[in-house]
Amino acid sequence: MKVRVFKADVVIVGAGSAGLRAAIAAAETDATQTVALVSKVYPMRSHTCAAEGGAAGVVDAKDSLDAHFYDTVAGGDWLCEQDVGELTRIEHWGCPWSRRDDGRVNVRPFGGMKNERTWFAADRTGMHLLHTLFQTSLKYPAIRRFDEYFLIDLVVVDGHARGVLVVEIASGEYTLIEAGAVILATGGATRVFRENTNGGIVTGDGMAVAYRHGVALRDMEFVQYHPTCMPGTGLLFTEACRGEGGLLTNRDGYRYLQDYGLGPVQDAPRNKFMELGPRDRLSQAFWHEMQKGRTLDGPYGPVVHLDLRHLGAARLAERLPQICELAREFMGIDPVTAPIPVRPAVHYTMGGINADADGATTLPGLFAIGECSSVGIHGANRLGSNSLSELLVFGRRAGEAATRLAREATPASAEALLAQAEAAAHPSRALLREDDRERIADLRRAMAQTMEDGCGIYRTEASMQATCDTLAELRERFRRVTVTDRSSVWNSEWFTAIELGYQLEVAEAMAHSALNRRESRGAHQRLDFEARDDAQFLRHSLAYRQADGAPQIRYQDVNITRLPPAVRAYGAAGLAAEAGEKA
Amino acid sequence: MKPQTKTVAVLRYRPEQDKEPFWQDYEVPFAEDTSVLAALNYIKDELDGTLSFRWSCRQAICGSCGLMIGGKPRLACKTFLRDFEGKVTVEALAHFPIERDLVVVMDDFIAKLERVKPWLMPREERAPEDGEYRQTPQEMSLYEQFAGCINCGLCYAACPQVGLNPNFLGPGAIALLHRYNLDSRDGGSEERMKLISAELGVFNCTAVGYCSAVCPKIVDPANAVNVNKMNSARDYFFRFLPRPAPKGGCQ
Amino acid sequence: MSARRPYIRPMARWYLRDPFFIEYMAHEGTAVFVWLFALELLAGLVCLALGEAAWNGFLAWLDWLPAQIANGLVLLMLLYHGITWFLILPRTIPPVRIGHARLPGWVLSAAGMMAMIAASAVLATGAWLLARGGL
Amino acid sequence: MNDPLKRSHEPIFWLLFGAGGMLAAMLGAMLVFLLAFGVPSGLLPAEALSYTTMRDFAGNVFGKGFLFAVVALFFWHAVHRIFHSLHDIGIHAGLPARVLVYGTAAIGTLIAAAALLAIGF
Ligand SMILES: Cc1cc2nc3c(=O)[nH]c(=O)nc-3n(C[C@H](O)[C@H](O)[C@H](O)COP(=O)(O)OP(=O)(O)OC[C@H]3O[C@@H](n4cnc5c(N)ncnc54)[C@H](O)[C@@H]3O)c2cc1C
Ligand code: SF4
Ligand code: F3S
Ligand code: FES
Repeated sequence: MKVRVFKADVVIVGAGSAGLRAAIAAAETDATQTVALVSKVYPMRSHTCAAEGGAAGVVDAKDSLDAHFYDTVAGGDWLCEQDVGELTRIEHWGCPWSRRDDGRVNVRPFGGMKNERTWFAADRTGMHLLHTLFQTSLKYPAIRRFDEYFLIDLVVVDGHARGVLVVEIASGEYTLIEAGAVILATGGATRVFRENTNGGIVTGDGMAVAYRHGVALRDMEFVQYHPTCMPGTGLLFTEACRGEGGLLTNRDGYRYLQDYGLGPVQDAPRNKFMELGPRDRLSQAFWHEMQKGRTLDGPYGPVVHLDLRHLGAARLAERLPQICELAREFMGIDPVTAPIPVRPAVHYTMGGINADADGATTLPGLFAIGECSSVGIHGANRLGSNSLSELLVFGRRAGEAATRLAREATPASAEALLAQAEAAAHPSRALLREDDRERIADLRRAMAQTMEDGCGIYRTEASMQATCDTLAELRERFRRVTVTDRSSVWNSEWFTAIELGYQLEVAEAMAHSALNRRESRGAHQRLDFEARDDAQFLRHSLAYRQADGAPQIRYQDVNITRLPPAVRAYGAAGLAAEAGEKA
Repeated sequence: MKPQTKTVAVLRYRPEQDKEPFWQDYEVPFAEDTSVLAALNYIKDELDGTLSFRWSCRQAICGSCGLMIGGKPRLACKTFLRDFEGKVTVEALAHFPIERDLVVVMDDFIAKLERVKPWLMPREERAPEDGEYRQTPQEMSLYEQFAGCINCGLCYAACPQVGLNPNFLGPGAIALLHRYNLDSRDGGSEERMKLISAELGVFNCTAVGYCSAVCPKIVDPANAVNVNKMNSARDYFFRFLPRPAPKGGCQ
Repeated sequence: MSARRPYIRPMARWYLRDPFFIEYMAHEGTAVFVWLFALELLAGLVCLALGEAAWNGFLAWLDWLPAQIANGLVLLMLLYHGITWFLILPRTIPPVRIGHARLPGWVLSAAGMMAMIAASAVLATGAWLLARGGL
Repeated sequence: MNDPLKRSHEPIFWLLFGAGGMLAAMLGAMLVFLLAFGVPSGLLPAEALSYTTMRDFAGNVFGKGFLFAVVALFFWHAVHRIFHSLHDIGIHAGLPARVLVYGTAAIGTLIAAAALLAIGF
C-alpha cells in the first residue's frame, strides 16, 4: 500500500468554524509556514452551517463580561472555566450580522442568559459564520486545503503527535501529512444517538482517534437535548423561536413550564423565565409532561406545541424565515396559522477531548478545539450560542499555540513517520475483506437505539448498564462488519464503516461516564440519584480507553476561580437566589 | 398494511467497472415526508451499500446534496417522493463530471469560488478594538440575499452556458463576487472587475435565467451576473477616465 | 496511479431537456424575425431613396398575400419578443427597492409591459397624425 | 479561449444588443403592424404610407434618426442573439462565423445610412 507524503508545519483536521479559525490564526502568526487543513467534506458543508440562533458576545453597555461569566458558569452547573468572544473580528471579515438602525450590530436574548448578548445573522448564524471564515481563509496562501480527505489516524512518534494519516475520498489513496503540531477540530458525536439535530458527518471521529491514543475524553456523560425539534427527522427549531416570543404548550394548550420551576408566566419573553430557561430544564419538563400523559400524540411519538402564531406573518418572515420554511416543507405546517409539534432531540456533546485553554491535550503536539474538545466552558450544560463563540476563541488560541509549538519541534525521522503511517493504515484496509456477516446499518441502528434507551433525558443504573452491555456486544460484532463496496473511488460505504468504529468507541465512553456519575447534574439526570452531589461529583469525569474492554473512568478536580457552587435556579426562584447572594 | 413503495431510478457509474453510466431501479417504501435523500439512505442501508452520494445536514443548508431529480437540479434533502408521479429519476448534477454514481467532481467549481476573491477588502482598515464597522440594515439589504448562497452548485447544473463552456465563471461564483462588491464595508470591486470583464466572465451568460429558477436559497444569481454586464460595460468604455469613487457597484 | 476516471456527459440536444430551455430557444429564435423585419425596413428605405416608382413597388410587395402572411408571422414573433423581454427584465436590471424590500419581479415585468403598450400607442397616434399631415 | 483572463470585447455588441432588444420590445410589434397592416386594417388613412408622407418623414432630422436607430439596432440585436444561438446549438464557429453574422448588421447599418443620406434633408 502506497502512502504519499506531504510536509506541513501545522495540520488541522476539521474545517468547521473551529478548524478554519485555527488555520487563519496559524497563517497570521506565521505566514511563511504551511498549514494543512483537512476535512472529510468541503469546508462550507461542515456542521457549523446548521447553527441557527447566534453567538454570545458582550456588546451592550448594560451587559458585562462578568455577567456572561456568571450565566455561563451557572448554566454549566459550576463545572466551567472561562472566556468570551471575538465576534467583532468576524464582523471585520464581512459576516452579515444583523444590525440596528444606526448601523451597530444587533443582539438578541437566548435561553439561560440574563442579558441580550447573542449576535445573530438572521436565523442562519452558523452558515454565515462558516462561509465568512471559509472565504476569509482563502486569502492566506499559507493554508493548503485537503478537501474531502478522511482522517484515519494520528501519527505519533516518541510520544509526540507528528502528523496524521488521511485518505483522499475521491481516489482511496493514503497521504501522510507530517507536521510539528496537530489540531483536531472534528466536531461533535451526537450521531451515536437515534433522534438528533446533527448532520450525517457528526460522528465523533476526532474524539475516537485521540481516545485511541490514550487521551482522555472528558465529561462525556453530558449530552445536550434540545427541547424543540422536529419529530422524526430531529431537525432543530432554533432557540431563537423562543427568544422571539414562541410559547410551549401541552395538550391542554397550557404553558406547562410554569409547573417546573420556570415560572411565573411572563407576558413578554423574559430571560431565564419560562421558555427562555435552559435547554436541559425544558427537555426534562417535556419528559415529565409525557409521564403525566399531558403531551399530544404524533406519528413519531409524543409531542408538545411550539406556538409562534401570535408573532404574526411579517415578524416571522423577517426574524425566523428558515424556521417557517422547515415547518412548511417538511411538515406541511404554516407557523403563521398553526402551532408546530416538537419534541426534544440530542443536540450537542458537551464533553470531548480533554484540552486546556490553548486547546493543548495531554499528548504533546496534539490540540483539540470546537465541539470535539472539552476545554471546560460548557460544563454539564452548554448554553445556547456559547459554542459558536467557543469555536472562535479557542480556535484562535490553538492556532497560535500550535504554530509556536511547531516552530520549536525537532523534526522526527522520515522513515519512522512513514512506518507509523503504514502501520496505521492497516486496520482501515482490513475492513475491506470478503466475509459477509455483520451489516453496517444494523450495528448503527442498534447503537443509536441503545444510547437513546439508556442514556436519554433521564437515566437509571439499570438502563445505563444495559446500554454498556449492548455496546460491548456491538463492539465485538463490529470486528465482523462487512463492506460490500470494493472500489477505491468514492467508496462511501468504507468510510461509513470507519465512522461506525469511531462512534462505537465514543458511545462507550459516554455510557460508562454516565454510569459512573451517581448524581444528577445539568444534562445528566438520574432517577435513582436525583440530587446534585458536590461532595463527590463536583469533578470532571475522564474516560480512558482500555485496549479491550470497558473504558476506565477517573475524575479530575474542577478549577473554581471565582464563583463558588450555588443553587442553580431560574424563573422567580432564580431572582430570589441572586438577591440572596448579593445580600 | 403494506407500506407504499416507489421506484427510484438512479444513474450509476463506477469508474473501475463501468464504461459509462447506466440506470438502476430500486424499490423504496415511502410516506408523506420521505425526502429523496431519505430514500437514498434507505437504498444505501438496506438494498445496496455500494451507492455513493454526498449528504450531511438534511435541512438544505450545507449544500452537499444537489442532484438532478426528475431531470431538474434540486436538493435531495428538500425534495419529496410525494411530489412525483410514478418513477423518480435521480442523477448526478448536470454539467459536472461524474466522479462516481451521484458524486460529481467539484474541484473546478470550488476553484471558481476561490477565484473571485470572496473576502472583505476593507475600504478602511480597522482593528477589532475599534469596534464594528457601521452598516445600516438598508446597506445590508443590498447584498444580504447574495450572501445566502450555500454553494450547492444547482445553478451550474441549470446553466447551459456552463455546460457548453466549462471556463465560464458561472452564476454561483459571480453571485459571491457580487455579494462582496455590494457590501458597504468592501472596497475591492475594482480588483474583481478584471474577472467579470474577462473572456471567462459575465458575457458568457445569455440570460437563460434557469440558474435563479432552481436556486434553493433565492439568491438570484442571474441578477448578479446580468447586473455585472452593465458594470463591465461601464468599465469598458470609461476605464480610461479618472474614477470618481472606488465603489464599482451600481447602486 | 489513481483509479479516478470522471465521466463527462455530452451536451448534445440539451435544449430539448427541459421546457425551460425550449422556451429559451423559442424567445432567442425571435431574433431571426427581428432580423427579417430589419431587412424589410431596409429594403423600404432603399426604395424610398430610389424614388417614387421604387417605393410604390415596395408598397405593392407589402400588399402581396405571401408577404402579408410573412409579416403576420413577424408581428406575432415581435410580440412574443416584447413579452419575453419584459419577463426576463427583472433578472437583468439592478433590483428596485422600496425601503428594505425588493420589488417582486412580476411588478417590474408588468411595468415593462405597460410601458410597451403606452409606447406602442404613442407610436400609432404619431403615425396617424403624421398621415393627417399634422404633427 | 487561450487566455481566459483576457478582456472581452463583448460590451460593445452587448450594449447594441440590449438597446435594440429594448427598442424592438417597446415598438417592434406596433411597427410591423403599422407598416404591414396599418392601412388595410383601416387604422391609418391610405395616404399614411404614400411616397410624399414617407419622404417628408425620412427627410426630417428626427424621422431620419428614428428610422436609422430602428433599422440599425434591430439588426445588431438580432445578429447578437443569432450568433449566441449558433453557439447554443453546438455550432461553435469562431471568427469567420462572427464576421459573417455580425457582418450583415454592419452592412445593413451602412446601407441604411447611405439610403437616408440619399433621401436628403
Ligand atoms: C442544528 C444546530 C444548531 C446549532 N445552533 C447553535 C447556535 O445557535 N449557537 C451556538 O453557539 N451553537 C449552535 N450549535 C452548535 C454548534 O453549531 C457546533 O457546536 C459547532 O458548529 C461545531 O463546530 P466545529 O468547528 O467544532 O465542528 P463542525 O462544524 O462540525 O466541523 C467538523 C469538521 O471536522 C471535519 N471532520 C470530522 N471528521 C473528520 C474526519 N474523519 N476526517 C476529516 N475531517 C473530519 C468535518 O469535515 C468538518 O469540517 C448548533 C448545532 C446544531 C446541530
Ligand atoms: S446561487 Fe443558489 S443555486 Fe447557485 S450555488 Fe448558490 S445557493 Fe446554490
Ligand atoms: S442560467 Fe446561465 S446563462 Fe446566465 S442567467 Fe443564469 S448564468
Ligand atoms: S443534506 Fe445538506 S443541503 Fe441537503
